[in-house]
Amino acid sequence: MSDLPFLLILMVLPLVAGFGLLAVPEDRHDLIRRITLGVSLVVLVLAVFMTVAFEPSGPRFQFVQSYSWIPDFGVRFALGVDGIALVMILLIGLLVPVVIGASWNEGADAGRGTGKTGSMRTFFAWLLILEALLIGVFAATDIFLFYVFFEAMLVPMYFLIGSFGGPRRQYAAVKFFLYSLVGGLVMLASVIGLYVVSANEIGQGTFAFDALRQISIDPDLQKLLFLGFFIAFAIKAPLVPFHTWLPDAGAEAPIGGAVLLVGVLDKVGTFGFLRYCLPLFPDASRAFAPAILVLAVLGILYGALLAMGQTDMKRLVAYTSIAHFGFIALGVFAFTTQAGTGAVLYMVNHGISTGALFLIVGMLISRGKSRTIGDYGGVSSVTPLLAGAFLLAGLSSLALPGTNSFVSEFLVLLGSFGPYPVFSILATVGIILAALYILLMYQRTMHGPIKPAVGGFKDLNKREMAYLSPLLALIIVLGVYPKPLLDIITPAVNATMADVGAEGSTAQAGNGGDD
Amino acid sequence: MTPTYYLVLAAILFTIGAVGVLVRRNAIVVFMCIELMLNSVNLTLVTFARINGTVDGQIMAFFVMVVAAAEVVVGLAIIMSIYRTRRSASVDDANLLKY
Amino acid sequence: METQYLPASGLLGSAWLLVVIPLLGAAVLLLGGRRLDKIGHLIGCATILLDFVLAVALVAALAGQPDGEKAVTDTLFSFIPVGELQVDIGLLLDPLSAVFILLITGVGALIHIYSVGYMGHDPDRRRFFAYMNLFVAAMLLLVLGNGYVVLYIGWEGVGLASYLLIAFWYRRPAAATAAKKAFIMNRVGDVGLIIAVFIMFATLGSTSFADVFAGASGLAAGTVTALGLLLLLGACGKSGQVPLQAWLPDAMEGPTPVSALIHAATMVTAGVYLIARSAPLFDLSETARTVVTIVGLVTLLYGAIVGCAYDDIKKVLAYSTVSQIGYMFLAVGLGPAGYAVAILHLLTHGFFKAGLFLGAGSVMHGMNDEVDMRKFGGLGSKMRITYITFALGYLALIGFPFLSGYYSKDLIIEVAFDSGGALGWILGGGAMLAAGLTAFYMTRLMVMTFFGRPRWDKDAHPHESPAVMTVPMIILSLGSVFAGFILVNVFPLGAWLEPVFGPEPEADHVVAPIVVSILTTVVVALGVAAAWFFVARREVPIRPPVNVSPVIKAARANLYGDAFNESVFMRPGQWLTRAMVYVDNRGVDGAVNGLAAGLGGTSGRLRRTQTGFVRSYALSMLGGALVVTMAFLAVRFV
Amino acid sequence: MPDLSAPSISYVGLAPVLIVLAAACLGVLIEAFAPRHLRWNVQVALALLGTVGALVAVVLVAGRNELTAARAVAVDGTALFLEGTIAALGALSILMFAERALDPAKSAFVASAALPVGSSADRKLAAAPYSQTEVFPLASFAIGGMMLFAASNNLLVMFVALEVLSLPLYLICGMARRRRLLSQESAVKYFLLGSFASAFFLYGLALIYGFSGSVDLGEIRESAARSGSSDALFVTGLALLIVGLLFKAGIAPFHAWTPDVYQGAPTPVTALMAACTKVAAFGAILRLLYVGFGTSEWTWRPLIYSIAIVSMVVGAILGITQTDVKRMLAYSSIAHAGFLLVGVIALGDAATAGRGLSSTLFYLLTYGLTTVGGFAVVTLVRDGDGEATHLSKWAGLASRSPLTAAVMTLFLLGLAGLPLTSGFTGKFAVFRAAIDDGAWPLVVIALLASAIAAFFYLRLVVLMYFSPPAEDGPTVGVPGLPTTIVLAVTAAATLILGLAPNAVLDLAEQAAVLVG
Repeated sequence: MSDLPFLLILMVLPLVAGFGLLAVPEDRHDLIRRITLGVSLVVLVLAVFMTVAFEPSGPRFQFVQSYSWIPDFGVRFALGVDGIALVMILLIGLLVPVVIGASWNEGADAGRGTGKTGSMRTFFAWLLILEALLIGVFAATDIFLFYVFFEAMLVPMYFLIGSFGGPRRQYAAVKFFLYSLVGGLVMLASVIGLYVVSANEIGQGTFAFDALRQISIDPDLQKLLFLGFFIAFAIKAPLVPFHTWLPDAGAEAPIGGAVLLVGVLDKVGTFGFLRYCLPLFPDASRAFAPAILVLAVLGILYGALLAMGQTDMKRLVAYTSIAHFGFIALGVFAFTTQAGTGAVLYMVNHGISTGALFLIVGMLISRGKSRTIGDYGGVSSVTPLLAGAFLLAGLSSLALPGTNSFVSEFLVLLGSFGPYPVFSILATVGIILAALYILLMYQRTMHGPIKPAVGGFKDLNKREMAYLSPLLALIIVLGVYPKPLLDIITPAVNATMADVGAEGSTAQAGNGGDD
Repeated sequence: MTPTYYLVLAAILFTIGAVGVLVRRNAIVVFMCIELMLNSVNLTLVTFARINGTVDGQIMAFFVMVVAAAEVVVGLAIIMSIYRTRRSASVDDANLLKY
Repeated sequence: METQYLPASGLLGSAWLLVVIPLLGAAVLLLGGRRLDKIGHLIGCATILLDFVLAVALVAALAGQPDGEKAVTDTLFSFIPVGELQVDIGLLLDPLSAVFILLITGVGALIHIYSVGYMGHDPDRRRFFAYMNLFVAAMLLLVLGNGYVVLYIGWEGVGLASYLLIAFWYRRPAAATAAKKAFIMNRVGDVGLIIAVFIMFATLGSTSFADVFAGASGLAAGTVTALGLLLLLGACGKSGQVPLQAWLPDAMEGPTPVSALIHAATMVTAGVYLIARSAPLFDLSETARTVVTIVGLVTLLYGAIVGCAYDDIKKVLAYSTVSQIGYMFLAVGLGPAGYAVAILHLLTHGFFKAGLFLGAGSVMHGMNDEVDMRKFGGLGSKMRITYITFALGYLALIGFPFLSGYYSKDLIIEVAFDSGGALGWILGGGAMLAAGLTAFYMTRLMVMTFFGRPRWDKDAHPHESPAVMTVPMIILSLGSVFAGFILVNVFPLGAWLEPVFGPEPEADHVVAPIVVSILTTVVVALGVAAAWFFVARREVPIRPPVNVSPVIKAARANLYGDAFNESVFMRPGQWLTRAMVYVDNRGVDGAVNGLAAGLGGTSGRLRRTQTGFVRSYALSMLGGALVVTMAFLAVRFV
Repeated sequence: MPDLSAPSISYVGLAPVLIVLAAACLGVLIEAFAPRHLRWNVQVALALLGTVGALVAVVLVAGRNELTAARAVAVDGTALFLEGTIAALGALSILMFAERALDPAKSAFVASAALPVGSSADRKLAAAPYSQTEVFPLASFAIGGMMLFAASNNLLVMFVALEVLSLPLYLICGMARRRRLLSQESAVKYFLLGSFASAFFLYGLALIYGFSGSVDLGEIRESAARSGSSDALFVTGLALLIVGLLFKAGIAPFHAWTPDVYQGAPTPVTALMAACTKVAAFGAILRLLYVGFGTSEWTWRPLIYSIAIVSMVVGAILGITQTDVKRMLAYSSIAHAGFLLVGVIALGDAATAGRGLSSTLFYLLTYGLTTVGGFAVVTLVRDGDGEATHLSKWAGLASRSPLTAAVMTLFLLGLAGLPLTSGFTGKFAVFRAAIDDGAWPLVVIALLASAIAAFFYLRLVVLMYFSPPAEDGPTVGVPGLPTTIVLAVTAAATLILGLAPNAVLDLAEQAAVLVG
């Protein structure tokens, strides 16, 4: 493994490019696109290279770099990835170019009656900055640094929603920002508390994840600190009942923004559960796990029911994500290797399948100029390719075997069945509901007689195929052969489970579950 | 007679001044009430000087007088300028800035 | 019963091709796009025929294996390796799966060929064949998998394929809805299956047949029963058994060859396969087996009764399928005695039911897609081949002596009686009664369709179908005539399946077989007679008579099966959904927005205190000063 | 009768203050003798010379820890740090005073404050390129007073300094060129309430003198320690002193004047008040509480604790519904005063005293810089009659002038305390000290308050970026050199103190010393 500071490059490159774009004249659209796409592709290549170079059996954190930053606070600019963070960074690297493809003309019509206030240059600048910050969030191994990225990444997303979103974008943007900010501030209290604890435990305060992982905290204090982190992540993820910002944000955001929002940004929450809540506060995690699992299962069923009740396609997809995040939380807090691995894999798969779903919905909207399901019908007779893509993405979202999501959902449910058979069975009901909401939407939009409004639709063009096909291909590939990813994820999850005091734990350890 | 009475008197004067600030409308009068408060403080200082048997208090009284004089200069200037504009020295008339 | 699977070698090692070939076919057809429209159907048929040849070769090779080595497994690659969980994609070829691959590829091939003609005029024929290939591939994966997870993948794959095919004419809302219904109800069953898989891993740490069956004996009785019931739930979903039967008749919205494929060769038999495959588990749980038999009995009576009332030729055949699959469940439920018999009936049924459906399709083809039997009549003369082949299938189905249905169905009834006890009598009696009903509704169908005076619409010009359609029908009719005889006497299925189910127990007959078959034949004869008496002897009204007995009303409403689902699941579901949406908007989101509004309001009110009057400010300061002082004094002296 | 030998005075230690005050006195002379056409430039030069000189002096003097002038004035880390901060912020404000490019009449200050508003003469002069150059010496006096205020170790000196800083401010508040009525009104209000407050302070002084027989903070501490400070005189006196200081710092419930005065005063003056006055007042508070009454914490700690909460909540909540940018920033300053008190609380524990003090110092610096920047942006956005401070005017500003909007956004995010801005570093430092000190409930409240406050900062961002520009929208003036410098410095500081604050944190760490 070469000693290049990969992670630093991964972050600096898009950041510099993002600000660099501001030097490009406003109207040089093609140049702007090319730069952005080029940079994002370089990032993707580097990320892939890292994945190849990563040694699953090696040390927990690899590609480690650490620079002094604010000694007075005991803060270091420390980066490093374990298997979990690595696959998330890989996902970012994959999604950003796709999003760029999907946002090819975003902001090109700035000001021209669209009410949108942002220009293409600003859109892509924010996009690259967002990518940098997202990578930072997953790569940080210093909690202060993590927190900084955690909050900072709100800003680009806030502007992406606010300047390029739908009719109610102002409301959505502010709602998104305030929800996350409140969560973040509560977490800040815990972060500082953690620092003070470490100061008392080790002598001088630190934010280094590895150091904090080893100190033992009094259980009651743990509960308080845990809650600080948990609330922040539960809002971000989002778990019911902290979820109501997501449908608004997801529906109002521009498609590209929505993909990154739901596909990656929200994963920071579930990632935070695994990376920070469990290892740092094992006792508290175990104490709260049952309650959280209730929220998770609730989210699965509640999200699915609400998805069925939606008339707005983007809101529907957003609600499906709430259900999916329920599955992920279930996997995280079941404390078994299978469930944990499943949860991480779920994060990746959800990013891919829901990302694809959002993109396709976006294509529909760009053609039909409406988000209302009822305005469509019989589309698949007009645009078979689009319909096919839609079906594939949908099937992945309802976790059909052979698609990527099946593997992760199977692992989560199977892993959680051992310790929590009841929750697992309730969650399994969710897969029926999943079939319902996906097929309902599919039938209403794609099947049936052709609605007049739909008649003029064009089928996928080259560009759309170009950025959609990688996702669709991955849906199948990861559905058939997920082993490479699993091999990277499992050791990291095992380590986490060891931290939480459930090492080697497996669903099998559970009871017969014959109820 | 014990100096405490002077303290009480000073306190009463201070209170009168404070209340005056609240109840009087005319800016000049309000300002005079504030001056009254300052002077009650002077009385207090002098009394304490007497009680403590040092001169500091009395010296401080002089400081206060000087400062008060400066205040008068500034204060009257401001009140005058606004009076000439509004043709009224009522502090209640000046409430464009609110909420 | 210990089964150990040997690693596959030589030709047997190429079983995976069985799945891959049709899958590739489907992929090529789907991705190929319009440019393949000309040759799409050829590719489809070619792949399936090739598959059939390969299947025959494989079975031959398997037959060539010495006894005790008739089960070979072939692990392809590691699928989900996480900690203790090691799921591999692997295939298992043993006598049981051998039977199925022959049926699937064989009948599948015939139906493919038939479809070339039947779908000849459809612009989307290429897509049709792609889906059909996908269907076959999924079904083959289902029966070839060497573990429950692989089986599950095929299982859901079949569900997907059926969804695509039923919704093939998706412009028709009815078709789209039927397809969705089928998928959802299947999913309900799938939940049972997947939970069973969880239990297996939780208790045995593996999901492969070998490990599960090996460890099954060590499980708690309760666990085994739970497993059995959950598997049964899955089977019900796929095989359209009560209470998950409702989707099957609706599936008729798909093109007729699809119905043939779903009902005869593939999908619905999957449930029977699952239970037969899980024999080692069911052997351990009396309770589970009993439930299976009861489900079977209920279903077969339900199907038979409802079948009597419908006028839609395909619906009647559909309910007949429901009923026949019920027979098979009944049989597998009876344990070692019944497994082989069930498979036997499954095979024979595969032949004649496929034949019947193709025949029905041919009729519709000639009557421009009319399905109402009341508008048929007298077609026998117009389409001879269809008539004859259909008649043979009909005779086989009602169990006319020495036709294939006779062997399989009689055996099931025998075994039912032999299971002994009151239950034995109930099962046997029910099965026999159903045989009579079967005879009745099938005769009714025959008569209304082929005999009597024509009742066609004006623009109907019935004509015989092209050879590409009739030849498969002929072949199938031959099958429905001889299959039974061959599989019992010439090439005994029981012996072939012995490695899987173990030796058939020497049944102590409660009722002598000969008696049973005589009784059955009599009952069947009665059914035929009744049908003749009620239907053939009088004019068939174009409109179904309205003032009829409640029984018939109920039967026409498929005994209120759909009504039940609607009122118990669908409407409450919709209601719940609406309620939830309201709760989310008003309640959860409302709370948050309310908080924001509250802050705003407070702010607005507090703002008013900033009156702009100097004296009020001074007052606030004085007040503050007093409070502070008092507080200090309080802190100090209290 | 003690002998009246003159006390020894360390002129070096006092140099910063003296330089500014000297500059101020010179300014007065120039007003008297220099010809009008020269005055402006000379005054600007002189005022800047004073403040910058003071800053330099602070750097040179740094490191001393002593009491001079008969213990009346402290020359220690804290005092010097605060003097430096005030001098720097003062210099920036002076630059804003000196801006000539924005207002068509070349200055934000009235040509002749004496003329009644609307009188013919006034109208004649309205567009004339003259203005009252006295504002510069006045500002210098105020700045000098503030520096002394923060350094005074003696209640009487503190009182004098208080007046020295207040009186000039009263005057220049009333010298706006535009909207003179509002300006004058703000002057009256500030003056009356200010002198009302100083009366309280003075009475408190008297009572404390009565209690301890001295106004020297050190001696007060000792006598308090001696007699267990169980005297009503002592407690009441302390209360009244604190009231006086809380008023100056604009802390609820003594904040009533803040919004009105901030809104009415000329924006450069508002900047001066918002930044420097706050720093000075907190300097005095720190010194009073920890040097004078450090031994009797238990008397005032609970009170400061609750006042901090009140101030944060009042500031945050009232800010939500403001419709005027300057008023909004005023309430933001009230909330920030609350956050600062959190730091003041955190000094409590001896073990962590240094940290609490240093974090408060750091916070004061970052807050001052960001606020000055914010008000500097306000001076840019103008319409027919001066600055367009109503929020509605700011709609769609980003499309008119992206740079201005971006800079303002930076300041707002800084005030909201978002990471990578100085505001976050400051908040973090203060809150860490507080939690260290066991005051975590206070911190949680503070965090929630800052979440609420974030809402109204965001509102402005939403207006600037996400709203289509208003028709009769304001013009964004092109700033001249002075304002440009101010914006550049403050923006850079807001970023740098967020990205790499370590050097300054170290400085504050070393400076965290209170002698006396």
